[in-house]
Amino acid sequence: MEQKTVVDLVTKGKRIDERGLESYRPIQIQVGLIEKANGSAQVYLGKSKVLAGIKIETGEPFPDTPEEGVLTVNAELVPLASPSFEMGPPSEAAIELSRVVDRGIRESKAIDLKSLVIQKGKKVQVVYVDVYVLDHDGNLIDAASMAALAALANSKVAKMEMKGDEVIEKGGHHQLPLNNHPVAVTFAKIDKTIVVDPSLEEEQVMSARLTVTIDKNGHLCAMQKGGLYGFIPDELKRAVNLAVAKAAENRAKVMAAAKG
Amino acid sequence: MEQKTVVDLVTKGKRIDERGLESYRPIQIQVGLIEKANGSAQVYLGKSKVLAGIKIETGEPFPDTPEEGVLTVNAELVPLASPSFEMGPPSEAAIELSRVVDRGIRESKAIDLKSLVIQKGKKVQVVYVDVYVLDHDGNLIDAASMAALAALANSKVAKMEMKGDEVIEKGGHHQLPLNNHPVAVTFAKIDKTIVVDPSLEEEQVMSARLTVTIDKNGHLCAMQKGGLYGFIPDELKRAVNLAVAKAAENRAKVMAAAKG
Amino acid sequence: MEQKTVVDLVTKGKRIDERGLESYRPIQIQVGLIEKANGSAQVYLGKSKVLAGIKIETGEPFPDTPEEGVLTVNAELVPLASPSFEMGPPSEAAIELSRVVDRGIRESKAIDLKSLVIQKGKKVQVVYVDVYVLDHDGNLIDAASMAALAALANSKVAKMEMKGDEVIEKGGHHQLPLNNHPVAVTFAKIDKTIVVDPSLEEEQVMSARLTVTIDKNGHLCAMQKGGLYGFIPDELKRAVNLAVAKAAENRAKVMAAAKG
Amino acid sequence: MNKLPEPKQPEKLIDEKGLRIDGRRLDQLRPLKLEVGLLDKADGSAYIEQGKNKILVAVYGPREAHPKHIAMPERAVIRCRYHMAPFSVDERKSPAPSRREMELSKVIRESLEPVVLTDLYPRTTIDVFIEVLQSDGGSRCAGITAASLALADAGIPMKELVAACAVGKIQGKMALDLSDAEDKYGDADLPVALVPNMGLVTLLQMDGNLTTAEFEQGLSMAMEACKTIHSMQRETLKKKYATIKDAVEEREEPEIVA
Amino acid sequence: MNKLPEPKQPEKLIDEKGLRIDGRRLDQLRPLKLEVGLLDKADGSAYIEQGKNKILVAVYGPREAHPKHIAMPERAVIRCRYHMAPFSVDERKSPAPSRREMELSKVIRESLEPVVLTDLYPRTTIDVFIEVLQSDGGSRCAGITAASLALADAGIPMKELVAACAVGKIQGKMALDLSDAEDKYGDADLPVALVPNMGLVTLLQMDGNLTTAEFEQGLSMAMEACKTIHSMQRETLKKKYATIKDAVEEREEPEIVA
Amino acid sequence: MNKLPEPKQPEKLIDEKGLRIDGRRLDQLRPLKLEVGLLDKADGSAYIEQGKNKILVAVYGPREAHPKHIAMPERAVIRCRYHMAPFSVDERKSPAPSRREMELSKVIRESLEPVVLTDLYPRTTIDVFIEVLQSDGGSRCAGITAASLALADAGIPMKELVAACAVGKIQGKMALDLSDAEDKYGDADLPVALVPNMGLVTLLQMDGNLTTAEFEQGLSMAMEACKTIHSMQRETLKKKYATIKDAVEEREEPEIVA
Repeated sequence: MEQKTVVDLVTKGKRIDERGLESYRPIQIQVGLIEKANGSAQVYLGKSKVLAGIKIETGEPFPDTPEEGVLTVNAELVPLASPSFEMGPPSEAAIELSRVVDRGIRESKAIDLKSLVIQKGKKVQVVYVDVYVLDHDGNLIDAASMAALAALANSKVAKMEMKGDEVIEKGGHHQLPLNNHPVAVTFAKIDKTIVVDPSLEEEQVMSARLTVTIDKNGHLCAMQKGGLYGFIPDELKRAVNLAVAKAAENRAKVMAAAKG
Repeated sequence: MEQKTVVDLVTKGKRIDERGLESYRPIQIQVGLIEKANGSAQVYLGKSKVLAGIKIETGEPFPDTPEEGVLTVNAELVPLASPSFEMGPPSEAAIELSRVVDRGIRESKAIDLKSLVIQKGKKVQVVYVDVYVLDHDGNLIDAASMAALAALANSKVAKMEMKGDEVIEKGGHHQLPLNNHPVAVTFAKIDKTIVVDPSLEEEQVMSARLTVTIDKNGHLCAMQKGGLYGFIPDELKRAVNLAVAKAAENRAKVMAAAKG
Repeated sequence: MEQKTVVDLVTKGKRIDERGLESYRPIQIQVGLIEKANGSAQVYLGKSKVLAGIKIETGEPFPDTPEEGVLTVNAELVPLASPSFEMGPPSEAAIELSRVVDRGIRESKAIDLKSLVIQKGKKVQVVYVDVYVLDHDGNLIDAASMAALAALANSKVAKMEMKGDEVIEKGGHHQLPLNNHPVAVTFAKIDKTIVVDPSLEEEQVMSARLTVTIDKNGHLCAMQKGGLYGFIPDELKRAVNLAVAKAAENRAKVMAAAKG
Repeated sequence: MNKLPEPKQPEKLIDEKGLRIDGRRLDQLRPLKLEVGLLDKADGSAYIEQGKNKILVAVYGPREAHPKHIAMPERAVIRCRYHMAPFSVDERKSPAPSRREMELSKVIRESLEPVVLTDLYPRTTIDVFIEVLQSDGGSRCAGITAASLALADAGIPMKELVAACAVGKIQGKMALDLSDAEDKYGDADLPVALVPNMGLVTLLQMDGNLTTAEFEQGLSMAMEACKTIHSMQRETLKKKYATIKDAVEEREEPEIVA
Repeated sequence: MNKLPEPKQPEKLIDEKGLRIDGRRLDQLRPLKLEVGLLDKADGSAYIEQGKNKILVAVYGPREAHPKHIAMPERAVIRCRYHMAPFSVDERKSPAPSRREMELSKVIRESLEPVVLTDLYPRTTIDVFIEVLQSDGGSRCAGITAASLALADAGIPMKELVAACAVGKIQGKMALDLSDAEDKYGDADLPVALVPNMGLVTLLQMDGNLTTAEFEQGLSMAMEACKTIHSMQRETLKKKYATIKDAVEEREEPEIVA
Repeated sequence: MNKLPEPKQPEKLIDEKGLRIDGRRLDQLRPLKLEVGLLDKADGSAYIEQGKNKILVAVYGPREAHPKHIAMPERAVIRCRYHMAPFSVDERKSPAPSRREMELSKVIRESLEPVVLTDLYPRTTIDVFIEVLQSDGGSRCAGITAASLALADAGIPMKELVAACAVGKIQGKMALDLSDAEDKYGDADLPVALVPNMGLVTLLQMDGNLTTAEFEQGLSMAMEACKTIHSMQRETLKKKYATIKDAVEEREEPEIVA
């Protein structure tokens, strides 16, 4: 890869894979691949590939929120996905990825945590969102965000009730109710140009990164700037407005795929 | 040590310590050395030395087996025992050792886990088998397997009952009932020859290792192949049959020592 | 810093900062800086600076002491405080520091652990003493010991009671009762001379270190020898007697500051 | 504890016709699907579906050893990680490696070592990453089958492909390639890896209860199955190379024509 | 679970006069106190109080990279640790770094990088240690404000000081510099770091719910506040150097006279 | 929580005749057994039984430092690990090192350093591994006594052997070498290590409650006991060398005769 080429092209309004500056790579979404999960989805974003699996289990609420279920988002950058990923405890990048995906879901109130209570203060349902990166060709945040949303929209929950001290299944399942559909849109700043959905080659030359997560009402629910440089206010405002449009496009694809 | 010598001898049907190919080094077993343990045994296998201690404590069952007690086997390759053992979390070798010993005990149903329940789903007895390697001169699996069996056969359990919410001792002890007596027999492949009970010198030149654990009925209850090469089917069949005979001999020694 | 100078001066009965051999550096104590803590105190010992914060929370007793609350002392040598402190799990030095401070408080019975029980065997108050080193210019043990004592003397506890299964606040607070006021006094052996309250420069040339913790009755409640050399019995006896006097002086300062 | 009801214990594992709960005969493999070369970043990759097992394997290397002190002067070091995704099993698994995963990583590595020509690449590492996306009994064997394809896909010189398959005992009979439920309620499990032409068994583990005769029968069944799988592995690689050849030829033709 | 009663949810976050629970206007900063150079061992240090936040920052470096392999041949590596004391929050926090602390350490480092002339010190590290002694909403921003002073105090060449401040939404209105209670019961939080003269936003995070218009309003409010804080930072450094200059001149005068 | 009933609190720790629960006088040591050279792989080893303490010590070194960066250019680095077997105490102990074990490892190392001629072996490590197989009060002291024998057995040059013993206070009186129950229900514990001929105290810790007079009395009692133990240590080494010498001479005699 010629770093110089990527930058040169972008300054001319072009990209190395011939996309427009404001275009995403092709997005493919499959749901339900993991039968043992309550829900699952695999997203190809160009050659990036992310699998998200949802597990919903009985557990205990946090002591300070006895009337809410628990949402846990975790991301694994397994070394299978990239020569730059290493074995061992989660890296800074993996933690950032999981926390940005988490914020989108949590802050948009996509999951009604109150509906996950089985017995107040004692037993609740715990929703685990596990993001598994399988091939890293850039912009993992958007791929992970879409995979998580599709997997949640694909999830079924067993009906539970208390019988004495124990939680038992009533029999039957229902769709996990989703109140919102947050979608992350990520931008890279390359030289003085802003592009959407950076590929790995572009990430390697970008000076800064901005993620804007948009909910189904077109509101912002999460943002995250990354990278060793910054943005000027005009860039931020343009990015935010573009994010609203792009999120709507991508959300439509995700929700269509989730319905199957 | 001359690696070549060890191999040369073996190809001539001899061994560096003058044993036969199918002979064990001398086995010495002492039980009850650790008064604070429920049971204990020290095994010398040649110059290898392994101490096993049993602790039986009150704990909780696993959620998916509410009607069973808990068996936990752990092995420590403490750096006191060999210049090749390091401080820190358990190595791959320590984990393999503990898991092979564990499988022998668990799969032969040596301990009746159901008999360890104090109150179903709430309180059970937990049997900790801790294998402590003190001197590493080869074939730790067999030494550990015999030490664990002797220590279990040497173990006493306090009688427990529930009183309200609490577990209390009824007073008195009984022998931990053992339904089976699994014994591991390990082979090494050196050049094209199979020897039993490899010493450290032999382990350093072996191409592959095979452990066969035999229960008191002469049945197989665990196997584990190790090392960077493999076995042909005939070697495996011969080893399995030889293991049955060798296990019977060693079991007799262990159970005799355990009775005191 | 000239190591030789420090030693030379000491052998002449002088110190590099012009103190006497048996003199402490200036001690300044402020309490209550951390409003979110139950109690807090910051101690300057010369240029060494240590902050201690107390948190008192509801928790469970240890199974073997169902009728006692819990005392936990932790010390953090955060890398902000010295170029020699590193990130990561607590170092040997941090563990020793916390354990010596812990022993002083625990062995002098400064806190009546029995008074911390809310419901026997189920719910107790847990007293966390967190020692935070902010600037390391030597003799952290004495600075930490005084900071911990001042913070405890500054602590308020919410009144708690059981209501059914739950612990609730009755409303109101009271002063954490302190039965004793342990103070650590640390000596360094430099060449053949014993000095009190070693600075960092002195610690770097000392051959051994001795801490003597004295309670309010003038009794010893903890001792700790450190460093790669030793003490002769006469040195120990002199140090112990001097510690009684020095502890009384410092205790007066701490308790005066704690009252505000 | 679990979200979807776990499979209940079936009344019988073998019916009166001698068929198993999923309708298979005792000596029948589960449906098997193999693919190679599906990951972009890895030097080699393979994917296996065997029953409900879904396993992805990537190979990186030979590459510079990192950290350096693990390098060996006279050969490549193979490293292997068998790892399960948190959602791959009935009850969510912590992503931190368990003791079981560490043991399996070791024996899988030792099952692959005999065929890799490690002495061609001194001072390097060859990394084999096995990710179990869904687990269904026999995942270590499926992992080996796929790992050996991924090594081939990475162009690592090997004497031969390693194939693996487990045999078990259910209701007192030896049965090939146990599924999750059969493994859970069965009497023994015997995973085997074979280098068919060398006739070399490079993985062998066992737990449960077997007579020596049952062991011998099981070993033969497993070896036969490994040979079948071996053919499928070779077929998979052939198809891949044919596709590449076609692609290359297609692309090259115009040039030749021009 | 907690020792002292946590702040209860107030009935309203803004009263009929448009004032907040602590009496501030919507565009008003909390009381802010800045100090530099208070640690003896660190190469540079700073302290900030902003509301009840009490944060101490030390800078060490440029110094030899340790471990060596993290060094970069063409520039200094900035490392940053944002860490909370166990007693800094309502419920005691374990001293082991949490995932939140690890994320904030990353974004804070990335907010400082753009101003530090790292290429002057190849092969070294510059370590920024931020210790939150008491936390009260907006601690990451307060940490950045103090960190940039500590870098200046350490004599690290920078293009300009970075200033940071959060804006939030409470009761449907954008409000500057949220306190703990406002953060907890408010609707959104938007922390911003600004390099004022370059006009560069180097930290930007958001959580909650904002329209694009609210975002733009919030961004402007935050940038204005950053400029105010920037003046205070410069003032603080000036005072420090004046003090040093005075001290030096006082000491030097006799010599000159003599 | 425990398997076998723990020792109950005895009614009195000293009876009317001035004897302790195990029948000892106040100034009497528990039965003490010392052995050296019992491990095959270690460079030196020793075993001690003191009361119910059963402790094994191995010494490795001087050997190449690993990892290298811990080596010191002008002397050997002594490393020490005091570690308890999971079954060594009443309630099973996790094998991961506790904070107590880490502290004791440090003070034990510092008690041995003063006698070892570390400057003879620059750039190496000398590793002392103390494994407590059964613990019964005073295990750190027993560990030091054995460690110093193991160092001698490894042929590490030392100025002198270190001996160690604790003194405690029970029922208001100073008593030598407390057992578990005395330690648990007693009033103070004062472990001491002594280099007898140098008159140097190299380990000193204390917890409980002592007047300065009690401390001085206790220190004297401990030092006397250390001297006794020192003689036993020397005796043990002598016997060992005598045995070796005999063995050598026996073997050599025929040669000389021949």
